[in-house]
Amino acid sequence: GPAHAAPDLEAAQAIVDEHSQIPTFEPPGEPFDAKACMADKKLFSVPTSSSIPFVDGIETSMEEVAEEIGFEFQQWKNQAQPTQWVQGMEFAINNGFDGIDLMAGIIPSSLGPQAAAAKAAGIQVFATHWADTTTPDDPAATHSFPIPYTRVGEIIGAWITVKTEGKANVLIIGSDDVPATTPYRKSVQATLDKLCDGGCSHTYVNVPVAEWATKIQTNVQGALIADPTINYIVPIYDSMSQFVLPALTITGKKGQVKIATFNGTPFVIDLVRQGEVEMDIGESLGWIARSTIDAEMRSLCGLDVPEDLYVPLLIFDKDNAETAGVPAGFNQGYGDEHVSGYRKLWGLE
Amino acid sequence: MSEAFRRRHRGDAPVLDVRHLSKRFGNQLVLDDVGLEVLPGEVHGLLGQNGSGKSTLIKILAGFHDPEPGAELVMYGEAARLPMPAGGARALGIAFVHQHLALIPSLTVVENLRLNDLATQNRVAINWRREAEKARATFARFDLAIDPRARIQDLPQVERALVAIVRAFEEVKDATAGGRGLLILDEPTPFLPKAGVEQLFLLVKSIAADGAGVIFVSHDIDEIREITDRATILRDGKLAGTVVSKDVDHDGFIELIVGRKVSLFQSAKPDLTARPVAARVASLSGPMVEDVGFAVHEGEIVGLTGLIGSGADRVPSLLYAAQRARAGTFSVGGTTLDLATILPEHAMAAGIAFLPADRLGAAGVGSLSITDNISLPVLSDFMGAFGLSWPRLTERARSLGRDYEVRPNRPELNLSALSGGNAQKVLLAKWLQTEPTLLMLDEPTQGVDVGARQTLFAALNGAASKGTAILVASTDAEQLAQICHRVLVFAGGRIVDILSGDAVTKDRITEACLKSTTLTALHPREEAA
Amino acid sequence: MSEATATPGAAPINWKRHAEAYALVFALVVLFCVFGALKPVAFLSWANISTMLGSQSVLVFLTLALIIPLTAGDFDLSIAATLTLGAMMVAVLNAQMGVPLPVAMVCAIGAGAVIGMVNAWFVLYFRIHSLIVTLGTGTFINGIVLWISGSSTISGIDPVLVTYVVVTRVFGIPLVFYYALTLAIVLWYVFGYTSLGRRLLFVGRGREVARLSGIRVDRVRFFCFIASGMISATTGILYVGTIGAADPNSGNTFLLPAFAAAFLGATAINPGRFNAFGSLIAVYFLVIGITGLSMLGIQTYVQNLFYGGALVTAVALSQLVRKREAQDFS
Amino acid sequence: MSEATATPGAAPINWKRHAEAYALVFALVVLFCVFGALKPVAFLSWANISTMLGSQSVLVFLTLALIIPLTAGDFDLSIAATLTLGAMMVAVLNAQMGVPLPVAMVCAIGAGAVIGMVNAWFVLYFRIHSLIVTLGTGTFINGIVLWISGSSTISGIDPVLVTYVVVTRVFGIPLVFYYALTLAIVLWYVFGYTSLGRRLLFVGRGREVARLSGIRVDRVRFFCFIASGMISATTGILYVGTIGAADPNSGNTFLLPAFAAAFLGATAINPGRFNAFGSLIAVYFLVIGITGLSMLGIQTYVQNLFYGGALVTAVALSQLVRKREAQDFS
Ligand SMILES: Nc1ncnc2c1ncn2[C@@H]1O[C@H](COP(=O)(O)OP(=O)(O)OP(=O)(O)O)[C@@H](O)[C@H]1O
Ligand SMILES: Nc1ncnc2c1ncn2[C@@H]1O[C@H](COP(=O)(O)OP(=O)(O)OP(=O)(O)O)[C@@H](O)[C@H]1O
Ligand SMILES: [Mg+2]
Ligand SMILES: [Mg+2]
Repeated sequence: GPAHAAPDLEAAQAIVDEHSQIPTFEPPGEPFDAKACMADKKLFSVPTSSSIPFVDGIETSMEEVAEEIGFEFQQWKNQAQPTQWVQGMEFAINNGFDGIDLMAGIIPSSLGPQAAAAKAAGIQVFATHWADTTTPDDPAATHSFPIPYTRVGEIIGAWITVKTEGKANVLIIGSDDVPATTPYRKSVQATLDKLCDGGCSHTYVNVPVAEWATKIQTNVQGALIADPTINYIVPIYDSMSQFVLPALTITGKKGQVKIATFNGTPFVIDLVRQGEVEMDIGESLGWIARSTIDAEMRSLCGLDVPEDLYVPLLIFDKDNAETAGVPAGFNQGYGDEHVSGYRKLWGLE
Repeated sequence: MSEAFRRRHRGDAPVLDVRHLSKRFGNQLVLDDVGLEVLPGEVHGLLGQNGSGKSTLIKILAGFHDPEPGAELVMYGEAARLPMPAGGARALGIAFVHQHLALIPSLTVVENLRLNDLATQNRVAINWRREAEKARATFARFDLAIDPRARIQDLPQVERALVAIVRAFEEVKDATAGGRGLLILDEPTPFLPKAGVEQLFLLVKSIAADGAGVIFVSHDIDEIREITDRATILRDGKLAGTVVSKDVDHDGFIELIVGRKVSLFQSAKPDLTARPVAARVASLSGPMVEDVGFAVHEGEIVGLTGLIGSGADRVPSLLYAAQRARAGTFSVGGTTLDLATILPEHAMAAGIAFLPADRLGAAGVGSLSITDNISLPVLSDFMGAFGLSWPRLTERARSLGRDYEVRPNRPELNLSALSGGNAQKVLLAKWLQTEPTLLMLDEPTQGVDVGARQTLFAALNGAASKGTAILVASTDAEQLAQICHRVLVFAGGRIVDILSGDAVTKDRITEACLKSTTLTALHPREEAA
Repeated sequence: MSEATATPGAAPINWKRHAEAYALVFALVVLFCVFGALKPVAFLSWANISTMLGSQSVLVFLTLALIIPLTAGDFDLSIAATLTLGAMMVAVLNAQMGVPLPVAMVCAIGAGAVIGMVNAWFVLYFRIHSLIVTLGTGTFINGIVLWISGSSTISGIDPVLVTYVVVTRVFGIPLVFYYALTLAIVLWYVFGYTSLGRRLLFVGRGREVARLSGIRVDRVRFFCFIASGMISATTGILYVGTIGAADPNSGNTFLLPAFAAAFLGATAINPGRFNAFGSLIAVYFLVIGITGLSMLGIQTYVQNLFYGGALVTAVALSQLVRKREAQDFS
Repeated sequence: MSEATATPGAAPINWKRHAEAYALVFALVVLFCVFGALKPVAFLSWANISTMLGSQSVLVFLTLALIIPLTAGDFDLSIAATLTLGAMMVAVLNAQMGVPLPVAMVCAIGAGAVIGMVNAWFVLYFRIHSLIVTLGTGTFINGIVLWISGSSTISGIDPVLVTYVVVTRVFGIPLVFYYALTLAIVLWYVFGYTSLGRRLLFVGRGREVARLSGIRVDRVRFFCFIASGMISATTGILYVGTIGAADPNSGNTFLLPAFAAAFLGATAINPGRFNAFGSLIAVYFLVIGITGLSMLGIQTYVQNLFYGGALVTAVALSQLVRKREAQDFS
């Protein structure tokens, strides 16, 4: 980058540090008696796809939490078919549920008719873990509970700045068909520009989810050969990494080019432990499940609802990767403050 | 047993001796305890009406069909396995010319020529150049110039037949060298012109002379009597008897085949050229046809004949635009068609019907039912209040089947389940029901048995007497003589002779063809020398 | 090819034929009863039944689009991409560019027709195998969809569309089902009771025979491609109407199910031939299974197992009824 | 080399046929030059060339698996699922259950063989159209994969595999390319110069005739299915070796590209017949375009446009050379 560039490494380091230690629990709202107010309520959840372990994991621990509190919870297993989502919505409407939770990526207005029908039937529609906090709420939903993707972008940007001392050439791979992508990758770019003070360059490649397997490898290869100075790759969702790695192997760039990503998918944390991937930002799935249930219960119980999900982000790198378990799990390494924390909040203890 | 015929190796065990052969298709017993014995050096005829089971018997020997349990097969005195294991027939020295030639159209001549070797023996490092050279040499010995790299589908019907015949002869020759060999010809002649047939017979005789046995299937009694020593007749799948060919006369054979006396159809031969013209062809030119012009009159049956490559067989398909003509006009009824531009539907609209020779390739769809096939040209007549009336369509198909003696007359059967001859009846019915102004047929009785022929001929004549003009392209002099009022003889794509009235006889037609030009047919040098 | 089909209106009642024709219907009923027994309240509720009927009408529509070229002997692998394009065009034109809905719909269907023409042109003029042409055009269309949509989901379509597709109901069943039913009836009638349908069949089974019987083979195939293109695009519109938004990918996932339904359907009602009601039955046979499984909350991989297993088993059974007579669609 | 195979038989050099046989090769060269001119340094670098050769070998392998049943006249839509299963079995057995690599590989290939048998059994015993059977089994296998993998990506496979697939290089090209090349040569020889290969062709082009000539048609088809199953599973192993991990979905995206390559390849080298080197050329023709476009940093949807467009155009051109004579693969 330009010689006059004066990267702000302290600021970057601060961001990194903030997300490098196990999160502590701060109550996201007033305590309330969940058992009492949820006693006669039924909650229904449609995940974007039950074939995504991360999502299915959230659903499962939501089920457990609901069990614990003692209200009826049903998830609608599906394989990412919008027609299946439709069926799920109608099922909930026809079977007297009080709330429908569209989990992890379903855009409420992409089920406009059903959402409208649900509201008309007096059912609250929640869109959880689907968009960024900066994304305007979706009118089709009663409440949107986003998570801080922009923050994720900042962390990754900061990490790269720190590691390269502000001299990075970053290849960002995203999927514009996922709603969170645009604010998220823009935040990565913005952070790099800001913290590196022009010392970092970045290019963005859009690969729709359906084409990860066929396009990521070729495009990364092409980019690496076309621009040998690339020294960081940011697959903004960590499951992309498996297609990035072979590109590194085959172009002989392994080791020279680092990977920084997000999601905390176990096999990627394993790769972090093995040094194939440099860092992976994770979110505790049990934490997501609880904050989701919490927010939705508050809404169903007529309490005031939080703006977004309370999901702490934790950096996994070579040093703390094994805290996630060997092989890694979805829910390890984040501590367990949230478990007791939320029990207290809900008056279960 | 009779010694009335030439036997090469006196006292040798029969080449083929099969007994208690039965075959059932669904609930139809197609072969019923049939037996057949062929001696070394014998040419043995196999006769029977369409659907009597000839090809089925042959396909059993090829290992294509499994016979019902209880059949016995003895070859060269040794018991052989039935059902025939894959490749077994070849191992036993049996070579076939199957009724439908058993060639693969989309593959090349040399591949088809080597088909059976490749099928039965494991070879590596095949040198296709050498294979092709060998093929060329082989064809050369038969005085044939067929490009080994041409695809079968690009060859005319005649040359396809020649490829299949040459293949069989080459195979059986090898076997005969080893003192074995059985050549089975299932209706090889319909595709060949008279002269070709004669050359084929020379070959057959020479093979037999070397001690091989030959089974020869044909519907042409004269051929049978000329070439075979003995003949076995099947009737509805049962053995109707085995006779010494020269002891039985023409009518005797027919009686054996049909099971009753049959009076050969013979139309009167009035001169109908005075009648109004139904269709007039002017300066027709196209592939193998040069500047041909003629007229057909109402109720007249005109034959088109000639040797291989004479172009006679092309005329109907050119007139119907099945093949594109270069030039020419064609006036039927009121309308005049420009043959260089018309499409089949135009010809149809002008009241022309055309029955091609390629039965299941171009004339009818094997995978569809008789009803479906028959009803195609007349659907508009069966539009009820609620669209097509299937019950009526089926009824029509059944009644037509009755009229044309289709066996079995079950309209729901797929066309492919019918024997060749019966399929032909169905397809003729398909077109005759449209009562066309002009009906054109290409080899209409190819592979149709003597009984069925009379039915078809009567039908054609009936149509003619109602005023339909009919064009028949055929190399079968006998049938032309039976039905035609006039016969146009072709050579080099031109009309070289016209026979009419009493001149329309089998011999005169044959003669006219032969002297029309020198021919290029089967003619191995061995025989010449 | 079974004698059954081949015996249109054969006089005597033919039990084998009926067993064959209705085997799949029977299987469907059995499956329905099984899930009904397992989840009586939810599954047997009219609400659920109407939901199943309504939410899968899109697949029915697409399958019906597919069997037209299949009957004429051509594959069309571009139907799913065309569906996606149709959906996306309506979304982009109407929601983003504010074009009135009817206009947007006409454009979408027009695009479908164009795609059909392009397919037909390559297949008929260049004589390329339809499989490879439509494989190529399909991929191409996907590219166009990603382009015009910026590869993101687009919502905010005029609610009128939604109203006339899923919101309005008759006997509790969304209108879209009746659209599908109507199309099925039309195709059933055309295939079975008009000479046009016969011509289609002959073109598919014997091109040369058809030609020599005065049928303009190429023209018929041409219109079949256009028909499948237009119906696929229409399906896209209904898809938008069903979920109220268009996304660039999910449409493509309909391709294999549509083929499955078409071939499975060809074992029912009019066995041995692609036929409208067979396809309808086939779709709902598969849907009942999937829905039942999700209601029971069973792991989703079981849905794949059921889907694949049921497909093969169902066809195998119907083949047993036909005494394993070889299937011949050409 | 190949004209002898193309239309067996010797004759004076036939320019038309050569033009036809090498049209695609020519197109490939042209495309290569174009991108070479646009991005000389990067695109023409040996690094790039070896990368392209190495990274697409998996697709080459799969395509070669596909052309075996295609030549014998059967579709196999289950190849992609089989690939995924093969990959996942190695991953689960080796990475999760600690089974030694060779054993895991044998199991995977064995599974491929079993799948082939199942396909063959349904096609040959029940006489079901291969398209529908393999569509069903493919879906079923996907279910199995999701099941054994818990539908998650599995990494941590014995690095030896990776070493022998992509890490080790000869002339800078990863070994996997030479594996693909070897398989191509074997198939080229078998198809072209052995009676076994011709039997496949006979079976594919004329089942009846093949039987009349004493070919055990069903046995040939049986082995073709097994071969494609085993090679597909092997492809899966190579895929794991390339990626170092196995995920339950990505393998399926190879299905359509493999078909595209097989049919495109059938227009080259040995036109009108599925052939090994044609498939090879076809794969690399398409990848050159994709790679070039990605190097120019053009929007990725353009890659779909290129892929679809190039596929159809290439075939169309080769058809022009053949004077638009109808393609006939059966
Ligand atoms: N694959 C089959 N399935 C059912 N029936 C068959 C089949 N093949 C032949 N048949 C029936 O078996 C009977 C004998 O047929 P075959 O072909 O042997 O008669 P053919 O004597 O050769 O008649 P042609 O002289 O016309 O050739 C016919 O009735 C035919 O309909
Ligand atoms: N597309 C078709 N092709 C051939 N035959 C048909 C077709 N459609 C209907 N048929 C036949 O026409 C006759 C009348 O059809 P329709 O189904 O209306 O009455 P049906 O006798 O009740 O038929 P089925 O009892 O088989 O349901 C039936 O024999 C049917 O098999
Ligand atoms: Mg016969
Ligand atoms: Mg016959």
